[in-house]
Amino acid sequence: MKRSDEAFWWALFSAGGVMAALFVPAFVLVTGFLLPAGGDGAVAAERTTQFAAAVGWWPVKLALLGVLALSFVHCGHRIRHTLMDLGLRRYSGLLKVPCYGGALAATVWAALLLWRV
Amino acid sequence: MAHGTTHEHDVIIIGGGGAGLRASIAIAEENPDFSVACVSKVYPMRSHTVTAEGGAAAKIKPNDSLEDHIYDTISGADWLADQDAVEYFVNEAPSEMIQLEHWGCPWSREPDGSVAVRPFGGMKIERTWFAADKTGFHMLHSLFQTTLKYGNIVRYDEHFATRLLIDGNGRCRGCAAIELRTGSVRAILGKAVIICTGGAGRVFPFTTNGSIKTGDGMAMAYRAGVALKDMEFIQYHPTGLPGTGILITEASRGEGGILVNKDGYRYLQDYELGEALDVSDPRHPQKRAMELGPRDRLSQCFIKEKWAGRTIETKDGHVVHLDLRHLGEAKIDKKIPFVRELSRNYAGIDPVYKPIPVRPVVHYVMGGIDVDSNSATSVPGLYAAGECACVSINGANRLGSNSLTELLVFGAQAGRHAARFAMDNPDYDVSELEAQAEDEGARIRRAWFDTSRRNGERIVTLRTELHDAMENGAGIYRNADSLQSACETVADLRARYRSVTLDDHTNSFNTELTAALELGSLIDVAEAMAHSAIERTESRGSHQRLDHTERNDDDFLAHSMAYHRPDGSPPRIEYKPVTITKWPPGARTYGAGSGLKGEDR
Amino acid sequence: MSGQFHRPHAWAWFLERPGYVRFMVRELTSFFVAGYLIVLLVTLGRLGGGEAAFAEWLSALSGPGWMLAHVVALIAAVWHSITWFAAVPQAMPVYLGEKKLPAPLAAVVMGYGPWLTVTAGIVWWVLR
Amino acid sequence: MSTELTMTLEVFRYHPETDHEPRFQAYEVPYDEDWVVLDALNWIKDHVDGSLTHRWSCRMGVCGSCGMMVNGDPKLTCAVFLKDYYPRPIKVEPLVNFPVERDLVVSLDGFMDKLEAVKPYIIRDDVNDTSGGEYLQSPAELAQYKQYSMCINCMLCYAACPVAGHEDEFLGPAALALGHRYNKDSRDQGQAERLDVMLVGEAIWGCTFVGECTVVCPKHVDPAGAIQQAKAVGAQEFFKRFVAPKGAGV
Repeated sequence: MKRSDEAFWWALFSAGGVMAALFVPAFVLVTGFLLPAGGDGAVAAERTTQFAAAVGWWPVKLALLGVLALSFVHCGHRIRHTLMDLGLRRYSGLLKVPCYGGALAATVWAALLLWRV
Repeated sequence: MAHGTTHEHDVIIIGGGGAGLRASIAIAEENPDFSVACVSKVYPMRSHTVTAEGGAAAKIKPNDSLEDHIYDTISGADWLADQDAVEYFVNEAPSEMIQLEHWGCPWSREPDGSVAVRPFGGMKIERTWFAADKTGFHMLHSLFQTTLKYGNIVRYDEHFATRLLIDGNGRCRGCAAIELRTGSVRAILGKAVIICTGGAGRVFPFTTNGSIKTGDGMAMAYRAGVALKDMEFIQYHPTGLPGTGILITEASRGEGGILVNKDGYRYLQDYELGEALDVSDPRHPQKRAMELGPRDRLSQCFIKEKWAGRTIETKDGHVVHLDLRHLGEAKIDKKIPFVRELSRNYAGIDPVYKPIPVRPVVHYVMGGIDVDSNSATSVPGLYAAGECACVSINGANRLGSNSLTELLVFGAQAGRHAARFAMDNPDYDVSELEAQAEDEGARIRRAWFDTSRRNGERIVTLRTELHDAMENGAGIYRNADSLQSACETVADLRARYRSVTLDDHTNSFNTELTAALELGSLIDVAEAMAHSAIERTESRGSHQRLDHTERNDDDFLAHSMAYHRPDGSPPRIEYKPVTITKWPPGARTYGAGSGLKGEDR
Repeated sequence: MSGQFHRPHAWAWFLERPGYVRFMVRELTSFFVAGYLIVLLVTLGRLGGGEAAFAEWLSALSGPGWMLAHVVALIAAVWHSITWFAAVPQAMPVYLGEKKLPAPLAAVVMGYGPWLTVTAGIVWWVLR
Repeated sequence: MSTELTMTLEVFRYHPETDHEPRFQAYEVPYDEDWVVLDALNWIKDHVDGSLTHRWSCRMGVCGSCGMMVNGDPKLTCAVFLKDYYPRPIKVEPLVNFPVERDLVVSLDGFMDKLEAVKPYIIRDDVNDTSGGEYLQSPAELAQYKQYSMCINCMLCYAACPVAGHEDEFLGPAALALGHRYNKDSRDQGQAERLDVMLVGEAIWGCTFVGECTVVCPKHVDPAGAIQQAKAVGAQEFFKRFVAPKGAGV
């Protein structure tokens, strides 16, 4: 019997798990709290500028794209397995399409967005 | 019992413990065309080899010698061992142990990557290989997992063998076995048979032995006319947990643990076992001395301390203390972690901080199915190896860590000889053997499934009486009276056995039926033990007679041979001379300087 | 003879043991993390749309609904981090000779340490 | 003496010859604080109901025979004490996720096949010869796999694993941990053969790291950890194929 391609997805899932664990809480802090509730006008403007400058720098763009891509696969993989555990085990192959396809689509979208920043 | 199907192989092995698995592999490797059946009443990895803790002896280090291992074994046996068998055993031991290493056994190691060895009781030098303190467990699983490599080993798991099938020419050609799942009796046929069913510690109430160790193979061979040899020699291990009888390995003393009485005194020094070196002395633990004396002596010392009123009374009987505290937590966790786990779980004692209460506990049957130096019994085609067999290398007292090696050396040997017999004697009559198996099924049904018989005695009633009779009559110290009463009780139980009734008359997984059959085995084995013991009017090794306290080489440098009488009358006891080659009987001394070359010769 | 008995499986098996519930909660973090990441993409999109668009978006995000959503996302993300770091010593044991690096220490070295560094670094960059 | 105290055991009963559905039978047993649950079962079988069927042998937690569900948890019944539950009743059932043969006895057929499938033995290219002495293995190399060699095949991990219950292809915690044990053994060269079995279908990938196998393991084997490590090896091998030319056994 042939070895499963699951090794590939599991590797990306694991790498994405690390990325998500290391970065996502900080991202939520920044984009969910620090930027929207950034105090008075001058400080807020300053922070927004800092943020824009950072994201506009191409090494950060590339890194961010990497983190996002892996995190998307991570989520897609976990969602797929959770759905299998919840009773959709027999559709494990079919579930790959929305889960990994969605992660790929989100990654392409992220690349386009980052390109424009 | 439903009549089951017939299955044919080349060699049938009854018992899937260390010896049975080693024999299976020996045959499977050397005769790839042979089909080997391994018939066991449990799954192989449940076999009692799994509980052995301390280690397995074999010369591996350059500072050791084969000669010393031979001498330690023979003197430890109180000169009742056959010296040709001991020589074969010791010579084969290293390669068998290396073989098991090659099969993946996770031996503990020295920093240079070679296998580590530890000191053990009665051994002049450290030569005991170990896998922490789960040596038997690792050996059994390594062997079992290795058997999975061979397509020609066919397992009959949870098949309870009840009878040897002997053809018209008097050759053993298989067994009848109950398939537990369905209750049908199968004829499992082959050209030769090896019994590897282990010991019979369950004859006694307080034992390290698991519930499965009921001497079924011994009893089967006994009923087939093979002598049970040296059955009076029963080993008490000096350090069992009170209440449960769970073994605290001798390795705990090999690593430096000490035994103290209620006054905190190392009482062994009072019994000619050497001087009590301080635990901080670099020479401690001293080989062949004090806590590293042989098991028979140490268990006897306990009884003498008890008689002197210097043991500790608990609700589970008298105990002494095994003190490991000076070893420290790190060493205990590295070398004997299972001791700590067992003491905590079953005695509520953490040996890092408190001494462990211990008392002697029935551990091993030195005697067994009489086999010659080729592991062959007196029935052509029938072989035996492991604790169920008596070849004999253990004589009147087995040294700790020889038995695990024994099951490798003689398991392999029995496998090779049985395979040769199978090749030389290929032809047998299937239908005659099938008829025997069918007859066995009918016999079991008649004996146990007769629903018209009600209100007989329960299995537990007889088993408890047997336990009491053997503990009181054939314990560490015996005399004519105590043994006479044990013989009488066993005879009474044999008569009452026929009236035992079962609650369960169904086929599938009838473990009450197997318990009844096991009780039958226990009674047979107990009978051989008690009658062999009463006839041996001397004291030697583990057989200590209060009415005959000296060793008597003139009359008893001989193996007792108990022969079953089918009419139910007491067994016939005969004697067979011990094979002495180079080591004439000498004084058996332990303590300072003991066991040095030439000392006892 | 009816043979072996096979016990039926409950659909809601994940409620049968506390460990299963914890497992399911861990797995469900991925739904929230994924949701947050989509919102992050929108944020990046607005950033690319110019200062005004971005400011408008940030102002929307400061509303109570979005705040609550981000609180939930933060909890899920942190829980993912904690459970992930707990698994790291099991999945990637580090041996120092015979000894395995103790799990709590391994979690700190391979998980919590880098995590706090990264988080502090990013927050510092924005706040400085 | 505490001989007058008793407690109740509610025991799962099923007989394949007469029953279509299992039932529970309550037994009153003497309470002894030194007794483990297995002692109570043995007492019932000896004194009350000889038809009660269960497996046991060593009574010291190493033969692996007596695993059962005790109040819903997979346990070695020789290692859990009545006093841990007294005075509440104890419910004893056969291990879940296995077919029940009778009463507390489950079928191990599936497990034995899975164990055999992972080739749990040393595989080497050279000829087996003991004359050269033992293979050297440093304590550090031993430590790499020792923990995973402690499995007693008691099956508690399968009873704790939801995937083992739902996915037949999944080899399960014990078998995978033992496969990994040999892969990590410095004396072994059979990793590629074993991975050919472990990396197929859901054999290993069915595991979603619930981790309860490790929680219930009485011998601290950590099968969950072993499985994740084996997956990582599988992933490495997957990517190596693109780096190394075909057939290069790197």
